[in-house]
Amino acid sequence: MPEVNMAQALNLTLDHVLSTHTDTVILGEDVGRTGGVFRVTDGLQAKHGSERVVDTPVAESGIVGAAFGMAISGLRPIAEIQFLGFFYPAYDQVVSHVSRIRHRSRHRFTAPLVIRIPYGAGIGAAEHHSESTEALFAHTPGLKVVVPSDPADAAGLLLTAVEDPDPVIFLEPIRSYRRLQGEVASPPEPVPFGQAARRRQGSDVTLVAYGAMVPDALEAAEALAEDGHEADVIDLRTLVPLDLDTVLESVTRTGRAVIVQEGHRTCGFAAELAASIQEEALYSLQAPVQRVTGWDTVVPLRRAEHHYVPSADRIAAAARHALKGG
Amino acid sequence: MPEVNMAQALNLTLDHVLSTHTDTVILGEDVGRTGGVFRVTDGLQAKHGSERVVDTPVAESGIVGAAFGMAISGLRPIAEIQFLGFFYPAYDQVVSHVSRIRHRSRHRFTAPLVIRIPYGAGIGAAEHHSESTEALFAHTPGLKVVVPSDPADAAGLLLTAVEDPDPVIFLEPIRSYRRLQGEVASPPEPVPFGQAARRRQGSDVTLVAYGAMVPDALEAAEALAEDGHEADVIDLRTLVPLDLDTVLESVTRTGRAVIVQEGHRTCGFAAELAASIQEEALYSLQAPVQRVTGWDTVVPLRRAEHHYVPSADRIAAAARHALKGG
Amino acid sequence: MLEILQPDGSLAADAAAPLDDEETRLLFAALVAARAYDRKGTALQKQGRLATYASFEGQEAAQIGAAAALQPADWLVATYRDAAAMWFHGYPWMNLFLGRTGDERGGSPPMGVNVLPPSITVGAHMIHAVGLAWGERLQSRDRVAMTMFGDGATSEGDFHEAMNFAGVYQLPVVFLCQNNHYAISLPRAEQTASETIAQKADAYGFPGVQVDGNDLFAVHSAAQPATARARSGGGPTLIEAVTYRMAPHTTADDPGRYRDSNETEAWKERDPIARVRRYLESRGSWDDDRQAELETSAADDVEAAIAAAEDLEPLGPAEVFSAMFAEMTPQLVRQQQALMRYRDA
Amino acid sequence: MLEILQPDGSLAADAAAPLDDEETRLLFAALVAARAYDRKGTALQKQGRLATYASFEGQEAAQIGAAAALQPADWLVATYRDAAAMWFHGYPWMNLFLGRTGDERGGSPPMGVNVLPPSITVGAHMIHAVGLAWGERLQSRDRVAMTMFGDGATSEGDFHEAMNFAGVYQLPVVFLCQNNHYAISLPRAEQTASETIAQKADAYGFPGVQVDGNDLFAVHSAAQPATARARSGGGPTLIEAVTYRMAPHTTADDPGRYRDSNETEAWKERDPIARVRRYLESRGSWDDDRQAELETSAADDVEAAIAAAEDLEPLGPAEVFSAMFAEMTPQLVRQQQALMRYRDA
Ligand SMILES: Cc1ncc(C[n+]2csc(CCOP(=O)(O)OP(=O)(O)O)c2C)c(N)n1
Ligand SMILES: Cc1ncc(C[n+]2csc(CCOP(=O)(O)OP(=O)(O)O)c2C)c(N)n1
Ligand SMILES: [Mg+2]
Ligand SMILES: [Mg+2]
Repeated sequence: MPEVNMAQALNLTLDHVLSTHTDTVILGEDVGRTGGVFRVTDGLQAKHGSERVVDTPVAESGIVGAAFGMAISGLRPIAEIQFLGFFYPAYDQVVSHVSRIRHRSRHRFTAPLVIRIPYGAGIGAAEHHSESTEALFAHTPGLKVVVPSDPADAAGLLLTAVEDPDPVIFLEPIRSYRRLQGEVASPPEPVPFGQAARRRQGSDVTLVAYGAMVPDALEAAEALAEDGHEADVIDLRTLVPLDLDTVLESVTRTGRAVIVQEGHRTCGFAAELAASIQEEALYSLQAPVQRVTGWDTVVPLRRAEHHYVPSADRIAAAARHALKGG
Repeated sequence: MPEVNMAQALNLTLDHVLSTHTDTVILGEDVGRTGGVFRVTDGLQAKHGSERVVDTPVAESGIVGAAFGMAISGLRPIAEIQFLGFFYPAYDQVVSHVSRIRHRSRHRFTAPLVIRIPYGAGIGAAEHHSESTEALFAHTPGLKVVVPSDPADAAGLLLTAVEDPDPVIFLEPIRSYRRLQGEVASPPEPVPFGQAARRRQGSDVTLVAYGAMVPDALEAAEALAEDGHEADVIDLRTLVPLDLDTVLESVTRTGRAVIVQEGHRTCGFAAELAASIQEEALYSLQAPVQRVTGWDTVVPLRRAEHHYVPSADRIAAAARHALKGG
Repeated sequence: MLEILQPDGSLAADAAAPLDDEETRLLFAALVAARAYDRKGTALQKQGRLATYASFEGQEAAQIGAAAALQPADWLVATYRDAAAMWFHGYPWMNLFLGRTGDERGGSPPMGVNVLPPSITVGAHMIHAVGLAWGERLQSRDRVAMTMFGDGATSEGDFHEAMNFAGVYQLPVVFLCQNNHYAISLPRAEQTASETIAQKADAYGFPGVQVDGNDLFAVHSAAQPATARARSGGGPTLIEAVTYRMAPHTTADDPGRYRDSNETEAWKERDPIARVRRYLESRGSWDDDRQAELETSAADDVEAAIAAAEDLEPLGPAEVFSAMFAEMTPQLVRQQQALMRYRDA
Repeated sequence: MLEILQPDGSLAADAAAPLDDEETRLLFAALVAARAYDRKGTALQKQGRLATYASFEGQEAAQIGAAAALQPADWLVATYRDAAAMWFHGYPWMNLFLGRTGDERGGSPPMGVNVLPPSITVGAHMIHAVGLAWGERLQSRDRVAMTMFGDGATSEGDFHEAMNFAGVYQLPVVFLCQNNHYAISLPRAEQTASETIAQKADAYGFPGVQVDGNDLFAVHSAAQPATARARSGGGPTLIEAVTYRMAPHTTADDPGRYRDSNETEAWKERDPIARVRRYLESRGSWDDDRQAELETSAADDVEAAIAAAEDLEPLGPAEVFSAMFAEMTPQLVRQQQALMRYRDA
């Protein structure tokens, strides 16, 4: 199996599903001729035709609303929003309609669609290109929320997303598109939703991360190991459904947890995890659950971005704090 | 001072600010001729004219975007969105522009506007009329988030909101518009942001609530008192800024906390509070912080709505659980 | 503005009826049935048996004249005020009532009925029809999607995106705007400065046509070729049916605050049902006996529908969680269990 | 389509120049300065000194011809591609460069410059101009708001809402659409099925006009009466300036994937700056010496601007928190302290 980066892994998977799932359609801004801003859909229009890989007008609400209608009609659309910061015009379609049609019709109509959205900071982009607001989706009932951290997971989770009977928000960490290489099975093998992955074994402290933050959590774990502390590193993979059991099993063992999240702090996903951990495992905690997060500020532009994004260093510092009892 | 309900208190305050603050303008759907769905703006157009109390087309993004421009031009617009469930088309304007212009321009341009939005369930309304997604606003940097629980606070906090130099999301609990009566000073006196109110004194358990949930929390406290347990009941009043100190002071005394929130559970404001409490006061906790919340479901329609909305009973049950150690 | 059947039941000069007498009788029966449902809806709400109810009195011809142009497998995507059209296209009165009692099962019409549950949000649903039409075309089926919405909905950004997508991809969609002169309290003239709503289609490169929306024949004469053209690949059409909302916006509304009762009185003359009856009577195709029989059977249907809706046990606590996903997430299972435990305690 | 100044520098038959020679020389100097900035922007980006850069080459006349119709206190609300117009209306090159280096202080032009920081999101900003125009009117000032946007932006729902509000309230707004034929890779014809963008104004009850956007005189001839009319209470105008983006969408884009280089070559003939120079030369109002002098001073200005931008120390960690509100919330203070503690450790 050749090594590929995440953008390539996603491209392979989309090519695969277009070939094997005749009910799939890709639509979005610049996904066809250019293959998308990050080239994730590169070559797909040439191969599968402009009926199935559709360049749309600049209209996010229209893209999502049309994909929703297509899904009800029996297709499995895969919509792309160019950056998470440009998703918000489609917010109403997702929260008021996509996420609700199954409930509203008691299973009579369903919307099995995937919305792929590049997210996150770290490449010094312009304003609105660095958002990490996955918590909005996690807070919205009726959506599955997926955040892969490496090429193999990106492929496997995307395949599962396409085959899922419900709407899936598929968040692709921009910084990871080309940061890591990895083997991807051909054809890709599905990775089930709701099963976190232990990326490193340890018994002193639990580090929980997802998406772009996983490599940083692993780097922090290396640094901690140099001090003689072994971290259990858990990659959530999907926020909804959430594999809380794996997290709890780990925290019960280690007694200490650090949750890493790039998004804004208040009401972020780390808050949810910290709340859940203390609910279920308070008496195992040797220290408060630590949150390492982005701040309650706009993501700064290129020259000050590094003050915002959690780093391996900040994660390690929080873990050391927890090891001292918080 | 005569007793008024919350809708009347808001009406009085709006009348007051239109009279005293010549830079205020009200705009929204049906706010003029009809005085709004809940009659909060009743009589204001007749008194202050249709230039200052403007009936707009059905276009939430347009309302907020236009109010934003007005605010930059030097006015203090007060926009109304008819129900929180109809706010989402304006989401992009709020998250991408209203909340950011100060940061984007390093204080050069500012948007001192208020967006009033009726929220919450409990009146058996149609779909989309019962949302409680305040967490979305709390998660968005640059917004102040206010949720009054009674007539006097509604008046005082609205006055503060209008005078605040930054954008304020002002959430009005639909169920409380006419549920409670109270005295309101004339003219209304500002209630400062970021100062929680202790609504009842107790040392056995802390109940934290806001908006529509405060009366229920107080009812739960009554029930607990019958069992001999005295609850400290804290009304947050504003989620941003948050008066965490008052919460921590109480929890440090009682060792037990129940956070009540009508919104969906995952990544709701209760998660934020539970996370913060364990961060700052873990070693004082005698039991896990309990969350009493709406579920991760669409708010059910009239015939099943009561299964969703937290009740005094559910709050009391959670408190009893905490009193037993969780 | 296209006008065929005049308020007095006669045809306009040079106009021909687009339907024969049997067809006209069929649609007339539907108009009468719809009004029976509508009156019942308002009455039930007053008794507290329905949540707020949105009457469509005065708009029956606009809805049924348009829906009659659909074929059974076509899609209809409409609003809280379009029960007449939805029912005509197969959505049972029972489901419509059930929804208004506050029960999600109202949103679940029988299989084969291609009508989405009524849209409560204003403006967002037109693009769903666009997506349905697009999906059907991609699946090589020649189904059309019709979407209904009010004058007020044309102010929303989503209207624009739906119209634009339909134009760009030349999709089989019919946009049927019932311009009933008000968005709650806002008169049409204050919603947009364009002279007509029909002319807005020009901005999207496809035809728009304005018709008398209280004229069954005019509406049908516009809708029939629009669906046919859509089906054969000719692209979308916007139809503006000019009509009037005779009742308050919903049972919670007080129209005295924003419109003159004289205006409403004047529109009574233009009632869409009376004129069809006059027309049929003038042709010897209708009489009082038939009318009485029709009204009785319509009333019976409506009674049966509300009885069936009210007979259903409300959704239980467990069911609140059971239709969020095909399969509940562990989080929902936990929450469901917590609620059940609490109720059992 | 309104055309006045032809590519060869001559006036179209029957057309008169709307500006005298001195005015024309002034605007010509602005065109040249703008191009110097633009070329520098692209060059700096290649050196890694700016983040992605969006060139406006080919669009200078559209921007400056329109902005020249504004009075100093008028508002300009434009996009990432409208630096020429923003600068012409008072936004310093320094701030424009600073923003592109990735520094929020780029968004803070001097007091008195009524130009908002460039909009990065497509479509949302036109309604801000509408609100500004409305606010100015309510404050009894006769300021106009001009907003600039691309062809692609007209597909967004917010375009519709902005146009509709402007029409309903007859606000002093000028909508200037630079139809540069592409929204990144999507050609104009696939964005909307309407024949022109200008005709979309009809849907909102105000005039739309299409002009040659590479023709300084044509753009100005449309913009001047539009701002005057707006100022005097005559309501909004939509101007479609038909132009072409000579460069890639941004420095991150590869136009080879979606357009033929022949097309771009052909547009070189229509360069908006060369034709003004030819015109001035033909009138004896310009020569090579003046040109050399102008180019030198433009280059100097641009150099000074980037030097000033790069001289600034980046925002420090404390400042990340300090412009979210007039006064930091306790939560922000806590977070700021946590970051400072961590950095000190
Ligand atoms: C997005 C949204 N905004 C506001 C509302 C509240 N609302 C319900 S109906 C209505 C007026 C709609 O007018 P129109 O489209 O003309 O339809 P009509 O009610 O006249 O049939 C409004 C503003 C809503 N349901 N959805
Ligand atoms: C809401 C939103 N969606 C998508 C984008 C990504 N994007 C940036 S520019 C652009 C194309 C805009 O085209 P047009 O309006 O014609 O302006 P031009 O770039 O040609 O000047 C797109 C899609 C964005 N910035 N904002
Ligand atoms: Mg209407
Ligand atoms: Mg363009």
